[in-house]
Amino acid sequence: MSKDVFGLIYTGESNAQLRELTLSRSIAAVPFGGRYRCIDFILSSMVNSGIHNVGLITQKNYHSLIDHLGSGKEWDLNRKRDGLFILPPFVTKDNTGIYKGTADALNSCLGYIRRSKQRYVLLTGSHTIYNNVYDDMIAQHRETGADITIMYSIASSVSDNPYDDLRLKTDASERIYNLAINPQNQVSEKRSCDAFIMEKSLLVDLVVDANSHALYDFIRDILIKKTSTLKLYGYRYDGYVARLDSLNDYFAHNMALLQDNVRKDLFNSLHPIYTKVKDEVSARYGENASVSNSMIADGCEIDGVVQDSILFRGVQVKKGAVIKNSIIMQASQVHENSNVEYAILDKGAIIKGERSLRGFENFPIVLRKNSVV
Amino acid sequence: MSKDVFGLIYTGESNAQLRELTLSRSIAAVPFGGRYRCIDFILSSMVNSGIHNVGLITQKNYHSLIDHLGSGKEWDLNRKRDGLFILPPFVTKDNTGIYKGTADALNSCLGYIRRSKQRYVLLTGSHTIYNNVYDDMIAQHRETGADITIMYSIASSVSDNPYDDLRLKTDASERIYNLAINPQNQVSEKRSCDAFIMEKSLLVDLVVDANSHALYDFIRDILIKKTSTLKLYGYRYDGYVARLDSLNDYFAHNMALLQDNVRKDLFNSLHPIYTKVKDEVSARYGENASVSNSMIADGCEIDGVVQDSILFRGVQVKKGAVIKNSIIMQASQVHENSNVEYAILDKGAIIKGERSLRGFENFPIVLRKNSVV
Amino acid sequence: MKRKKIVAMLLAGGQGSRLGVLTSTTAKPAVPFGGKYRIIDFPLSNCSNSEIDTVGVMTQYEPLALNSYLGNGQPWDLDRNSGGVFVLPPYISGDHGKWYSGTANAVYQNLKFLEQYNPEYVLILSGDHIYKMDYSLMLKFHEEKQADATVAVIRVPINEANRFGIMNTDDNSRILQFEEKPKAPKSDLASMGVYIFNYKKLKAYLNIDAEDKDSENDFGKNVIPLMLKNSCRMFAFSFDGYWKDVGTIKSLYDANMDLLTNPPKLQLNDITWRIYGRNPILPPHYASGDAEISHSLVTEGCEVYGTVKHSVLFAGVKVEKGTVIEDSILMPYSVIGADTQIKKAIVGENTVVGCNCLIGVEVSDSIDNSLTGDITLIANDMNVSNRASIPKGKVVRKKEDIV
Amino acid sequence: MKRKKIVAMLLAGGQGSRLGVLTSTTAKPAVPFGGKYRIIDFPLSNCSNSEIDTVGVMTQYEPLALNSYLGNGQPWDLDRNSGGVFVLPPYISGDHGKWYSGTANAVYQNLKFLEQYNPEYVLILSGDHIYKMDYSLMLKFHEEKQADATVAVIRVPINEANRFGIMNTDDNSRILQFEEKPKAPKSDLASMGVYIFNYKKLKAYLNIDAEDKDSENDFGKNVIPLMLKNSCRMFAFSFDGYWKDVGTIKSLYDANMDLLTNPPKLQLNDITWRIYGRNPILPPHYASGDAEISHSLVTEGCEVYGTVKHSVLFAGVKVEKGTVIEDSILMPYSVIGADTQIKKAIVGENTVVGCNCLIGVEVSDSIDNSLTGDITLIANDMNVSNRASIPKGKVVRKKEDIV
Repeated sequence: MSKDVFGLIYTGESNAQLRELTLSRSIAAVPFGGRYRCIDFILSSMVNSGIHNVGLITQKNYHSLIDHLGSGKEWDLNRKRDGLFILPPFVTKDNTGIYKGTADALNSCLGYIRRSKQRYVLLTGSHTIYNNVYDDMIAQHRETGADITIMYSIASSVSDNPYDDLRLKTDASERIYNLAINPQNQVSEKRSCDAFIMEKSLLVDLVVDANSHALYDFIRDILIKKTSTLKLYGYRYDGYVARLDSLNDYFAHNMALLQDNVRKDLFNSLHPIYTKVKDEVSARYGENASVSNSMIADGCEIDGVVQDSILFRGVQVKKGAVIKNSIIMQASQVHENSNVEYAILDKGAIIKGERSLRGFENFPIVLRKNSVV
Repeated sequence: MSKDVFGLIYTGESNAQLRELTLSRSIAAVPFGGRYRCIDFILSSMVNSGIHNVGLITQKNYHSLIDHLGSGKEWDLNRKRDGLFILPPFVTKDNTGIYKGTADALNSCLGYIRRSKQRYVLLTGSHTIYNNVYDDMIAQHRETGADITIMYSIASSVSDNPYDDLRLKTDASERIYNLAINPQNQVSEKRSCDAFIMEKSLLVDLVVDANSHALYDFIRDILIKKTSTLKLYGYRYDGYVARLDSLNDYFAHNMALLQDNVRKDLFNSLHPIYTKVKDEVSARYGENASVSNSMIADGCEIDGVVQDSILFRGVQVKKGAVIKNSIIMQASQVHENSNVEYAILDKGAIIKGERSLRGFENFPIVLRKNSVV
Repeated sequence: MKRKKIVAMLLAGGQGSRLGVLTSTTAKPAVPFGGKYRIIDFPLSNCSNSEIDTVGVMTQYEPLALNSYLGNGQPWDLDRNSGGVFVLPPYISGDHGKWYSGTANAVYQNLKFLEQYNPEYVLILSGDHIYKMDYSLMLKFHEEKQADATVAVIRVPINEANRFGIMNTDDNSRILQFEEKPKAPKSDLASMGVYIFNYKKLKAYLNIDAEDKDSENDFGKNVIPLMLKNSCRMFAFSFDGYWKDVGTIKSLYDANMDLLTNPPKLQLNDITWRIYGRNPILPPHYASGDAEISHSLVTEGCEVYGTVKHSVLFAGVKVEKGTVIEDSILMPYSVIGADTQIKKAIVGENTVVGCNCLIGVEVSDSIDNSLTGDITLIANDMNVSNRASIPKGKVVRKKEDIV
Repeated sequence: MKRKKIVAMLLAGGQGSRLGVLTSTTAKPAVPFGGKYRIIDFPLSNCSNSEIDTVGVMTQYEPLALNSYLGNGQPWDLDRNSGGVFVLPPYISGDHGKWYSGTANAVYQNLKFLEQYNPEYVLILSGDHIYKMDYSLMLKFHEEKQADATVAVIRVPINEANRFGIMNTDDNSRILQFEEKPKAPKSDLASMGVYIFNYKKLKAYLNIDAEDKDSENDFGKNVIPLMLKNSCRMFAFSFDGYWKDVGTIKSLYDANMDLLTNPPKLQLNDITWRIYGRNPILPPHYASGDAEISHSLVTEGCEVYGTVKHSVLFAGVKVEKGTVIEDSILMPYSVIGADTQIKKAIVGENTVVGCNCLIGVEVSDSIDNSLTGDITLIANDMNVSNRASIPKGKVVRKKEDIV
């Protein structure tokens, strides 16, 4: 139990890289893995680590995020003391409500940060998915006496279009001596998982100081500039890490769930991933169903062929329909004798009968919410 | 029970008239009556009428409103089916999130309105306070076959600076034949209580039609223009009605709670007013306390003199302090031997020892949140 | 306490002995049903969907599992500020206490619970029926008839009527006669064990019944006949949806299989009448490249590497490669090893079946299948070793039963 | 079910006969205390503030009031997804059931409840003490000492020690001896009735105790002495805050009055250690132009038109004009008519006192005040007519007691 830590999740990340999926929602609210939203993984990781005070910094388009989280009861965060706090931008005559960067956003939440009773803060983004229990990282942070500990994983490849790709160089003791953001060449295999632990008082000092110098980005303006003056340590995480740098990454990381080892890592039953309960019925297989190497959520009705795909809750696959290598989101329908391959159907999309839709592995077609083909 | 009605509360009213009290909150969130916020009265009236689907249309500065309402559990509105829905403005690239008027706001909530399963909608604002059970009004609406029924009360005087003062002229059957907004001369004693009941389908039609004609205000552009074409009826409400037209009205209506009959009307024990629970202790009277004709909330500690005043939760009145004709909001403090008269102290204000502060009956002094004198 | 219009009292006391090994540590209403549910989810969801927000669950047998399953009532939307769901075991009042002696006695002992809400009407339910019913329509009928009591009835085949409590009614649905399991039924209207009473009337008759030393304190046997005798206004409310008593292994099996017909005899995927339950925290199910699944219900947490036909798989079930499951019900978290065959069987919760087993495949004459017919039944928490064969109709309730 | 580090078991079974008329329809832990609370709010809030989220409340006497008071546990922040607060009456297991025969037996009968959470530690609490205690500090002590059991102790005046269970400890706080109400106490460390056990050890000893036909199945009398005899590692954890057993009318009265000292002996207005309770839905209290209130606690829903000195008024109390209340406790929703005098009295819930009454003012020699000393006590739900006089120390529990 990590009672002396509170969580702070920044969900205002630029989200252009996920194209149509983030038109009306933040990355945190993007569906993932058949019945989840991206935020579920970080939030569950925090809760499973015994953290029960979590602030969620939202910027725009947070309506669907609030809908999803509700009072936080699925994460057991509907509490009288502590719990889940949505921190929307404060729009007044003087304030547009658009943050200039992470440090600017943190600055506007100083009230919440100061009120939080815990000594340490775990600061994360929302576009990196994993199922971790932070206990070890917190223990390491205390043992090394670090100012800030950054969780990292080994990422040998560089994404085509990386988002805030922060690379660490550490010595044998894991002390960080170099940090680089979005480097042209791969400077290190150690890539930040966008999770930082530090004392709350240090965060407050850093943010106040940055703000008074008109500096607004936590990574660029604080971490990188202070690499030598702060005691920064890396914490190596060896579990599966899904970074949603691009739509291709999003597609690939969903598909990775069809591998037993990835699925067992991300859905470790010792520390489950919580999400909004929808009271769907069991998935129903018809007499003509043929499903292989696929993940199927409750409420689906399948009477067609599904291969190498992820079906979210309540998807209908009619007789003769064939779905391959695709992600079909909640309540979408593929009607009789239609073909869907390498496609992402956002919520409520409908493929009418006798149609065909085919993308390519590195260019999956995306159908917007409620589109009808 | 009025199972076939849902509530829709518009909280985006212009709020300049309450001066400092609405600097950082909407009128709905303004403290009232010792432990309430204005919204509590309408919301409780709806809940006590058996309405358990309520949409709350917010504009800006709704953070403290969300804080107050939480998941709606104090109003028993934390439900799986129906419940409380916060409807914030949807800010996207094309949408500034600032509504052009009530009809514009309603237009942006058409999704929620259409999804609601109830046949009737009760549309209200948030700056009118009363404790009504709408059952009679709903029954009358059904009996008369009205298109829209407007709740009104008898208001003989005209406010100096009325806010959306809608006056009704009705015939013997309560059918409305004339409507006037903010009339120069008092055209009728019948003033709208800002509560309208109609079929949901009619509301949708009116709002869609108005919007397509670039008309944005429900009262000015719809009700008044259609007085002769729609079947409008008045429903007379004889209970106490507090309209917060101005700071003086706000002050006077709080003070009215010190009259037994007003208090018994607004806090009718058959249909109580719910509010956020704060687990305060009992109010504590010291040996030097002298309190008369005052309303005192829990958590207060009083060792001074309090007369003709309203004390919110957790107010401290030290020995020798004298408070008269004032409204002292949550967690404010009046220290030793200070005098406060005709004043409104917003939350957390502190009057240090040996100070004096005196307003006048029609010009109460207002101390902003957390001010220190 | 705020007055309630109607309060439901659910009789969940049964030890469910006819369900045998499935209820050894679970009260009958907590037996799993339909892939995601427990039997008690049905009456509770019916209450919630009928806008009844206060439910007393009367039980005296193993209340702990029920207590922790129901918890704060949130899954059924019954975590209300006033009202909600309460487990009501018998308690000591004054100087003495006693167990519930019958259905009517259970309600009699909880009159104080009802008195807190002082309802106009009381709805009596049993905890072992599967059906979707809008009790608010029955209440409306009850009010319109100005009845003292209303009994929900369903038409049954006349040749089976002798197994039920049968109502004889006039043209106006008023009950003239009530016969418990009549030899020569005069009607095909069977009581569903669902009653609405005017609370005051109910209180009066429960007090009379409690005084009667000869009474078995049962609604069907004592209270309702007495009320009829005293010319109370009692009406029969006809229900014509799906309704099944799942008090036996066979009927429990059949009711599960009824969900697999096309269209299903009982439609659970009904947005206007959701059946709520406590959801396990598990990912979507996974069907491997080798999996063949048809004509089945499969739910969250399942992993299927084998073949599943015409079966119901509950949460967290694992079916290994080469294994064939047919016409069967696999209860939550049961695990079936590789290359095993299972046919027309019920495998209990947490039971592990090894590899190369034959379950319900071979026929043996020495089997006592009086409880199950040709359904093979393996109890909860069992461990069936590799290469075991359990013949058709056998009931495995302890280690020694496995050959 | 997720494993819990610690689960609390609260003994709320007491019929509270010493609290007499205040518990005729309420279990002792549900007796009002301190203006806004019930006694049970204190151990429950202590649990909540100590981050213990699973509490079993064992009761067999009038569980309904407790059941509906605790509800879903939300007021104490105990409406958790896993865990929460559960009322645990005795139940039928297998073929038989029996009432709780003692404190240890109550926990023994609920071992299945504990087994669901398989905790490392079990905290045993009683439901009739007023105190604010951080059990997590006691747990830390228990872990550091690698104890089998830890008993919370408080120093009492040595001349009163013979009324308590007294611990004799070594320098390392290890308990050497436990004496229940010793005639010649060897120490002033009294047991608070708060224990932490290692769950496995507890289970083992409860099973031994259940086998022992001569045992009274009591923690203090049987289980703890036996563990000491068997050289278990048992330690005393010293608590030095306010602690009061409120099992008698006098101690209940005194504990209420302790809140009125300056500063109060027990500080309830403590933002770091809130006492939670079920809040009534009432407006702020109103003090009229004629009211005089000093040195008192007054809460929501009260209306004071008279004089209140050195008294505690619970929610919804009304005191009419001309009336003087002194050194008294007015329980929830009691109403005191005009021109009445009340001195050193406890007026029960919902009791109505008429005008021109004298309560606890006149002295009468014929009063049996063995229960109350000089405190006058009027039971719940009474109606005291105008001009009645109830002499000092009298207990009014039924209509005939009013002269």
